[in-house]
Amino acid sequence: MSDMILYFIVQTGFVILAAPLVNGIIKKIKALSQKRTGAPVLQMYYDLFKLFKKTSVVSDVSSWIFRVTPYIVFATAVAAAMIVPVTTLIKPVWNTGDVILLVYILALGRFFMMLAALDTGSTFGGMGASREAMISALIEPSILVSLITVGLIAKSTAVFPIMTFMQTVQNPLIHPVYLMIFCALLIVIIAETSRIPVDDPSTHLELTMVHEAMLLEYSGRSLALMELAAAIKQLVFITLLVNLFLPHDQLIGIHGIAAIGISLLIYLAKVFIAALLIGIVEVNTVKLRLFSIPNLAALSFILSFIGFLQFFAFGG
Amino acid sequence: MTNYLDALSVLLLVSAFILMGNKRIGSYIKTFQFQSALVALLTGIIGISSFAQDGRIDVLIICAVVIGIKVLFIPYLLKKTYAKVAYRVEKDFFLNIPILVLICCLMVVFSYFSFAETMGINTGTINNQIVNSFSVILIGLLFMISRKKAIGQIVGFLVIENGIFVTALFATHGMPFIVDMGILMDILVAVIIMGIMVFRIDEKFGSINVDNIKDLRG
Amino acid sequence: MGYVLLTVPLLAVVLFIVLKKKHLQHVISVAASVTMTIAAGFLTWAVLKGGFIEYSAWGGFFRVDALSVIVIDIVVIISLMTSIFSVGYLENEIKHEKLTTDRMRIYYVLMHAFIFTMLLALTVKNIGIMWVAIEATTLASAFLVGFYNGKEAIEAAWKYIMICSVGIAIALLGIIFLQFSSLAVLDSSQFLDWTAMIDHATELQGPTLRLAFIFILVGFGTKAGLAPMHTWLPDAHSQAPSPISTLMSGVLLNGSMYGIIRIVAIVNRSFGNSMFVGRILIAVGILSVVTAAVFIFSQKDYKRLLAYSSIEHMGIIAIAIGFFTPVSLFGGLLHMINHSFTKSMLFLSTGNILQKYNTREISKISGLFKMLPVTGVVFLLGLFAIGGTPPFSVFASEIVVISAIFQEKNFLVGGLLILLLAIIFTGIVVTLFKLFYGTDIPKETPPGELNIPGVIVIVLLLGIITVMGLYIPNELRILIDQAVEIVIGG
Amino acid sequence: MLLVLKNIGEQNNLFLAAVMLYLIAAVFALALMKHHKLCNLVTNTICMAAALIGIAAAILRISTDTILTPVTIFESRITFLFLEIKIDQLSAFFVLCLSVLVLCVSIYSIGYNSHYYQKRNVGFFNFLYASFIMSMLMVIISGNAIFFYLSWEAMSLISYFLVIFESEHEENRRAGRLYIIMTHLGTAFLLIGFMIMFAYTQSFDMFGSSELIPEMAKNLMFICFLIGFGTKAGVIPLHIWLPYAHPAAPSNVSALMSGFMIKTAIYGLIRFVLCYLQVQQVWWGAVILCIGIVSAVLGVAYAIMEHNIKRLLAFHSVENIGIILIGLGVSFIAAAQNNDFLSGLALVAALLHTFNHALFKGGLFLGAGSLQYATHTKDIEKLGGLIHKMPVTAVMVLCFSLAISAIVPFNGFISEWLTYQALFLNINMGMAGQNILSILSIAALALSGALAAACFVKLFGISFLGLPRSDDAAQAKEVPLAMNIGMGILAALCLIIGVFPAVFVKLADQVAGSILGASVVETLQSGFMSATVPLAVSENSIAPAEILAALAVVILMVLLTLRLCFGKLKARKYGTWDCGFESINARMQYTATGFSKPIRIVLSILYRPGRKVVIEKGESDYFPKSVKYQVWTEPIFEKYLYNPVIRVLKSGSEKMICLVQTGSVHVYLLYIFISILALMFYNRVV
Repeated sequence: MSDMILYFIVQTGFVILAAPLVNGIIKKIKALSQKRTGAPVLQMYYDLFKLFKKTSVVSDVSSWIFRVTPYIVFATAVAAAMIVPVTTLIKPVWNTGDVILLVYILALGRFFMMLAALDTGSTFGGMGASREAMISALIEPSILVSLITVGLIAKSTAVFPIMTFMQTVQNPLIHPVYLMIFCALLIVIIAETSRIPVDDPSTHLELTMVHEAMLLEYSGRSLALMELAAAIKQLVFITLLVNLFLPHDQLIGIHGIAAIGISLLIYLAKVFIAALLIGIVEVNTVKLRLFSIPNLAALSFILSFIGFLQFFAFGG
Repeated sequence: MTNYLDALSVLLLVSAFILMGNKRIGSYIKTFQFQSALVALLTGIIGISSFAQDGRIDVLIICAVVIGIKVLFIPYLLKKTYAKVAYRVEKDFFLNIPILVLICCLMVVFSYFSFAETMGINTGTINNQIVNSFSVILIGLLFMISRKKAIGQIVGFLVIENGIFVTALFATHGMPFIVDMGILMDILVAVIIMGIMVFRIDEKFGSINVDNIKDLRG
Repeated sequence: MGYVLLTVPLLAVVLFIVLKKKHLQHVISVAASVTMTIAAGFLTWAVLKGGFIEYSAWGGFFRVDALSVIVIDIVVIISLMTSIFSVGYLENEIKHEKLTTDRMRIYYVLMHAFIFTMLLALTVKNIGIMWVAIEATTLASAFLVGFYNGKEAIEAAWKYIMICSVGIAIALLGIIFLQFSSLAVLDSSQFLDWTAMIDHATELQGPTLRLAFIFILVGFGTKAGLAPMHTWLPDAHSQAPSPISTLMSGVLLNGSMYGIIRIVAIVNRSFGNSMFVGRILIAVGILSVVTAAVFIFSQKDYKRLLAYSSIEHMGIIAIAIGFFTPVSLFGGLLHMINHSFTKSMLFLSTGNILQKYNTREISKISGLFKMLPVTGVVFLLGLFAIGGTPPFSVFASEIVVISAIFQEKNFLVGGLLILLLAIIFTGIVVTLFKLFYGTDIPKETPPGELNIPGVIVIVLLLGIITVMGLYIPNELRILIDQAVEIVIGG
Repeated sequence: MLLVLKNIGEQNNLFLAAVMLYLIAAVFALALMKHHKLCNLVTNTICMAAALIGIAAAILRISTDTILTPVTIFESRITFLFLEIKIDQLSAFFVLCLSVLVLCVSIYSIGYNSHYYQKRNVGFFNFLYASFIMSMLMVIISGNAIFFYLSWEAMSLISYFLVIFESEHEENRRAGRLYIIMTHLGTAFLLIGFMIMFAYTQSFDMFGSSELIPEMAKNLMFICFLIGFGTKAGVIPLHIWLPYAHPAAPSNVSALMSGFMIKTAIYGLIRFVLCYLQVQQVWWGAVILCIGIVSAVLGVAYAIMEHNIKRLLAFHSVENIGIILIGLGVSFIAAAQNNDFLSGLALVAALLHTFNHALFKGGLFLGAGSLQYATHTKDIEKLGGLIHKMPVTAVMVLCFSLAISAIVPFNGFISEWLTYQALFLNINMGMAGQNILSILSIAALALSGALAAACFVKLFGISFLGLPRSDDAAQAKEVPLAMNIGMGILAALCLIIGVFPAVFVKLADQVAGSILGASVVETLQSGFMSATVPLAVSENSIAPAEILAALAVVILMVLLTLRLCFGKLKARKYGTWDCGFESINARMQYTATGFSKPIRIVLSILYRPGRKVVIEKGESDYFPKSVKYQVWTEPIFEKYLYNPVIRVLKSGSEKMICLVQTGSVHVYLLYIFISILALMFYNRVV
C-alpha cells in the first residue's frame, strides 16, 4: 500500500514538477549554442505562475468543450505519467500500465485538443487541428510497432515489466534491435512533443505552427494547463526513451528509500542528457515543410519495422 | 417388289437433286408435283401389296388422298398463289447451284455414313431406301435454307414432308391409318396457312423475298 | 369427364362461330374455361385415386395419368386466367379501335382451338396422334401470333410457322423411327402406343431408338424453345397479343416438354440408364441457359426479354430431365408448374403495361408504380420471382433441381448453372428496373389501372406463386411423385 | 420463476415468439396504413416488445449451454426445403446483438418517422422495417443451410426495397440496383458452397460434421463463402455497393443495415468456416487477415474524404468490418494451428467488436438521422454550431465518435485492445510470414485508429462546433425526445462496456468457449500467459474503471489546487481573435474539405485527387465576383475494376446477339440443320 502511495507521489509529483525544467534546459542550451544568455532555466515556472493568476478570455462562439478541454488534456498527460515509471525500484501494485493504453489515452487528450481548436471557429484552430490530425496519424503506427517490438522481447505489453526486463540487458544501444527502435522512438518523440524539425514551438507564424495554432485561443489558467500538459507529455516520452534504452537501476546495489533517491538522481541526469540531445538537434536542424514530414514518419516506421525484423534475425 | 421400291427411292432422290438444280419458282412446283407423283406411286405399290397379303385397303385410301392433296391440290394452290403475288425475276439462292448440288451429294454421303452401321436398319434391304429418303429430307431442308423466296421455302417444307412420308412407308409400311390421315390433313392446313401468309407478306413488304424481312433481330 | 374436357373447347369454337354478340362471346369463353377447369379437377381427383384413367372407346386413344394430368392442370388453369384477362384486354383494344368485334371472334375461335389441340395432345396415348395435335397447335396459333397484322407481326408469324413446321416434321421422322424400333415387338393395334412401348421398352431396337430420340428432341425441342432451335420464340412471344404470349409460354412450351419427357421415359427404360439421353439434354439445357444469359443483357423490348427468360427456364427443365434422378425429375416438374404460373403472371402484366404505354421499348417507359400501381408492384415482384428469389416458387424448384445436380456430384454443370442464373438476374435488374421509377409520366394518359379483371387475375397468380414458394399441398406432392414414378418406372 | 423461463428458453419458444411478434408488427403496419401516427406507434412498440423478448431469450440461451433440438416451423412438402430453426450460443449472441440494436432503433423510430407523416406511406415503410428485422433474425436462428439461404435472400430483397424507399432520387435507385446485383452475385457463391457441402454430406445440416468432405472441396467452399459473405460484409474490393446503399436508406434503417445486417456475414463466416469446416488450413486465416488489413486502412482512408455524413459512416463500416476480420483471421490461424486459447481470445475480440460496432455505428447513423431531421441535409459542409442548438444530440454523437475512434474509456478501445493482444500473441518464433502479417496488422490498426480519430474530429468539429454554415443549421432545433432516448441507451451501453468490460468479455467468452471448447476467461483469471506475456486479458490488466477514476481524481485535484492557490477562475467572454478584422464569420472557418486536405495530399497516391478553381472576374483582379473551388477523389475500384467488366459484358452481349439472332429465317433453319447433323454425328461416333 505504501508502495502504491509512494508510486503515485513520485510519478505525479516528480513528473509534474520536473516537466517545465526540461523545457527550460532545452531553451537554455539553444540560447547558449547561439551565443545568447537566454531566459533563466526556471522561466517556464514563472510563466505558469503568472498565467494561473491571469483572467482567461473565452471566445463567445465556443462551447463547453472549449472549457473542459484543458482539464482533460492535463488529466490524460498525468495519467500517461502514471503509466511510465521513472524508476523501476518502486513496484506499482496498480498494473494498468500498457503501451497500447498509453497511446490511446494520449489520443483522448489529442482528440479534445483538436475539437477545442475547432470550437472557436477560428481559422488558425482548424489549420492546427488538421495538421495535428495528419501528423498523429502518420506516427501512430511507428510508436506502436516499436513499443510492441520491445514488448515482444520482454514478452509483455505492459510498461513496467518491459522496463524491468530492460534492466537485464547489457547496454542495449549496441544491440541492433534496440538501436533501430531507439532512433524510431526519437523521431516519434520529436513529432509528438511538436519540436523542430516537425513543429516549432517558439514561433507563431501560421505557415509553420501546428501545436501553437491549436492553443491560440487559450489564455490565462487554461493556457497554463495546456502548456504544462504539453511539458508533462514531453517528459513522459523522454522518460520512456531513457528508461528503456539507458537502464540504470541494475547498477544500484542497495535497496530502500536511499536507492530510490539515487535512482531518481541518475534518472534526472539521463533526462538532462536527453534534453541536451534534443536541444542540439533543434539547433542544428531547420523546420521541415509540412508535406515532407510524411517522409520523416515513414523513416521512423521503417526503422521500427527493421528493428522488428532484426528481432527475429537475432532471435530476440 | 423390293427392287421397285429401291428404284423409286433412287428416283425420289434424283427428283430432289433436280429440285435443287432449279432456278425458277414455276419449275419448283412442277418438280414437286413430279416428286409427289412418285410418292403416290410408291404408296400405291405398297398399298396393293398389303392388299394382296391381308386385304387391308387403308394404304390404298391413303394413296388416293396423297394423289388428291399432294399431286393435285397443293401444286394448284401454289401456282395460284405465285400467280397472284407480284414476282420479279431475280437471283433466288444464296450459293450458286453447282455448290449446292455438291453439298447435296455430301448430304447423301453423310446419311450413308450415319445409317450404314446403325443396327436394325442395315439388316435387310431397306437400308438404301431409308438412306435415300433421309437424304431427300436433308436436301429439302437445305433447299429451304438456300432459297430466298417464300414459295421456295414452302416447297422445301413439302419436300421434307415427302421424304418423311416415304421414310415411313419404307421403314414401317405405313403408320396407323388415323395418324397418316392426321399428318396429311396437317400438311394441307399448313400449306393453306402458309399460302395466306405469303399473300400477307406480299402486301406488307411488296415482295415475297423472305430474305428482306429481318426487322425482328436481337 | 375426359370427354367433357375435350368437347367443351370444340363446342365453344362452334358457338363463337354461330353467336355473334360481343358480350355473349366473353361469357362463352370464360364459361368454357371454367368448365374445363372443373373437368380437369375431377380428372385430377380420379388420377389421385386410381393412378390413371383410360377410356376404351375409339381404340382407347384417351389416356390420362399423373404426368399428363399435371400438365393438363397447368393448361386449364392458365387458359382460365387468360380468358378472364382477355375480357378486359379485348374490351380495351376495341375501345381504342385496335380491334373490331369480328376480329375478336376470330381471336376467341383460334384461342380455344389452340387450347383444344393442346389438351388433345396431352390426353392421347398414341404418340402419332400426339404429334398431329402438337402440329395442330402450331397451325392454330400461327394467326394468333400474326394477329395484329403489322409488318413485324407477319414476320414473326412467318418465322414461327416455318421453323416450327420444319421442327415438328423432324419430330415426325423421329416418331417413325420409334415405331420402326418397335416393329418386331408390337402388333399393329398398339403401334406408337407409349403404354405398350413402356411395357416392352427393353425389347425395342436400341440404335433406332437413339435416332428416334435425336429427331424427336430436335422436333419437340424446337417447339419447347430449347437452344439452338429457340430462334422463333422471342419474335413470336413479343409480337403476339399478351394473353397469347401467356398461353404460348405457359402452355405450348410445357406441352412440347411433356412430349420430350414421354420419349425420354421410353428411351431410358430401354437402355436402362440415362447416359446418352442425359448428356444431350444437359448440353442443350446449358446452351439454352447460356443463350438467355447472354441475350438478356442487351434487350430493349421487355416482352422479348421475358421470352428469353422462358428459354432459360425450359433449359433448366431440360437439365433436370437429363439427370433423370427422382429428385431432379421432381424438381423439373415442379419447376414446370412454377415457371408457367410466374411467367404467365408476367406476360399478363405486360399486357396491361402495353395497353397503357403503347410501346414495347423499355427506354420509353418509366414511372410504372405511378401509372399502374398494382400491375407495377406485381410485375416487379414477378421479376424477382422469375430471377429465383425467395419466397417465390421458382426459387424452391430451382433449389431442388440444383441440389439434384450436385447430388450427382456434377459440380461443373451445377456451378455453371448457379452462376448463369445469377448473371441472368443481374441482366434483368440492369435492363428492366428502370421501368418502375421516375416521375416523368406521359401526360395524355392518366394514371390508373385499365383492365380490372386482368389485375385481379395477376394478383391471384402472385398469391399462388408466393404460397407455393414455401408450401405445396399434399395432393400436388403425391401427384408429382406419381408422375416421377411413371417416368422413372417402379 | 427463473426455472420456468429457462424451460421456455430451451424450448426455443421465446425466439419463435420474437419472430411471430415481428410478423404481427408487419401485419399491423399494413392494416393501419391509413393512420400514420397510430401505425408508427403500434409497429415500433411491438418491435420493442419483440426485441426485449429476444434479449431475454438470448441471455438465457447463452447462460445455458445445451444445443437445442431443431424446431420445424411448418412442413413445406418441397424436397430439401426444411423450415427449421436451431439456436446455439453463437446464434444467441448475435440475436442479443440484434435485439439490443432493434430496441433502441425502434424507440428512435417513433420520433424519427414522424417526418414521413402525410408525406409518404408510413404503413408500407413500417411493414418493410418489421419484416426486415424478422428476416435478419431468421438468418441468425435458421437451422439448416437452405433455410439460411432462403432467409438471407429474403433479407436482401426486403433491404433492397428499404434502400429504394425514397426512390424519387436517381442516385437512390442506382444504389438499389447496385446493391441488389452485388448481393445476389455474392449469394450465388454462397449457394455453390452450400451445394458442395450437400454433394458430399447429402444433407444441408450446418450443425453436423464435415468429415466426409475432401480437402480440396473444403478449400473451394472456403473461397465461395469468403466471396459470398465478403460481399455482404462489404470488404474491399467487394464494398462498392455499401457507400451507396447505406446513405440511400432512411437513417433508422441504415442503422440496422450497418449495425447488424453486414454482421450477418460475420456470423456466416464463423458459423460455416470456423464451426462447420473447422478451419483446415493456415492460409484461410491469412487471407482473411490480409482482407481485414486492407479493408481497415482503405475504409477509413476513404471515409475521411467524404463530406456526406452517411457515406462517411458507411465507409467506416468497411473499416470496422476490417478490424473484426483481423480478429477473425487471427482466430482462424490459431484454430488451424490448434492453439485453442489464442483462437478463443481472437474470437472474443472479434465478437466483442461486432457487438460494439453494432452499438456505436448504429448510434452514429441515428445521430446522422437526427442531423438530417433537424437540418434536412447530409452534407456536413452546410452544418456548424449545432452543439448550441442540439446539446443532447451533440453529447451522444461525441460519445459515439470517441467510441468508434477506440479512445478510452469507451467500448471501441476494449475490443481493439483485445485484438492487439491477440495479434501480439500471434507473433511467435519461426513463422516469418505470420509474424510480419501480424505486425503489419498492428500497424494497420494503429493507423486506422488515428485516422478514425481525425475523421471524427472532422465530423464532430465541423458539424457541431464553430459557427453555423447555413440557415438550416442556424434554425435547427433539438430533435424529439424519443430519438434522444433511443440514442441515449446506445451511448450509455458504449460507456458501460467501456468501463466494465469484464461482464461482456465473459459473455463473448461463453460463446467462444462453446465453439472452441477452450474458455479464455478462466485461463485469464489465472494469469494464463505468465509463460508468454504477463498480462491478463480481463479487467485487471487494463482497468478502464480505474483509469476513469484516475482521470476524475486528477481533474478534481487540479481544480482544487488551482482554486486554493490562485482563487476562483476568472473568465471573460469575447469574440474569437480575428487578426483585427472587424468580425469573424462562418465563411472564414475551416471547412471539412480544408480539414482533410493534408491527409488528401499525403495519400494522394490512393485518392488520385482532382481540383477545379473557377474564378469569376470582377471589375478588378483583386476583387473577383466569385471563386468556386471544387475538389474530388477518384473511386479507383469502380473505375479500374468494375466498370471495365460491365462494359465488356454489355458490348459482348450486343455483339453476340447481332451474330446469333440475325433475324433471317434461313439462318434459323440452318441452326436446326446443323444441330441435326451434329446430333447424328454424335450418335454415330458414340
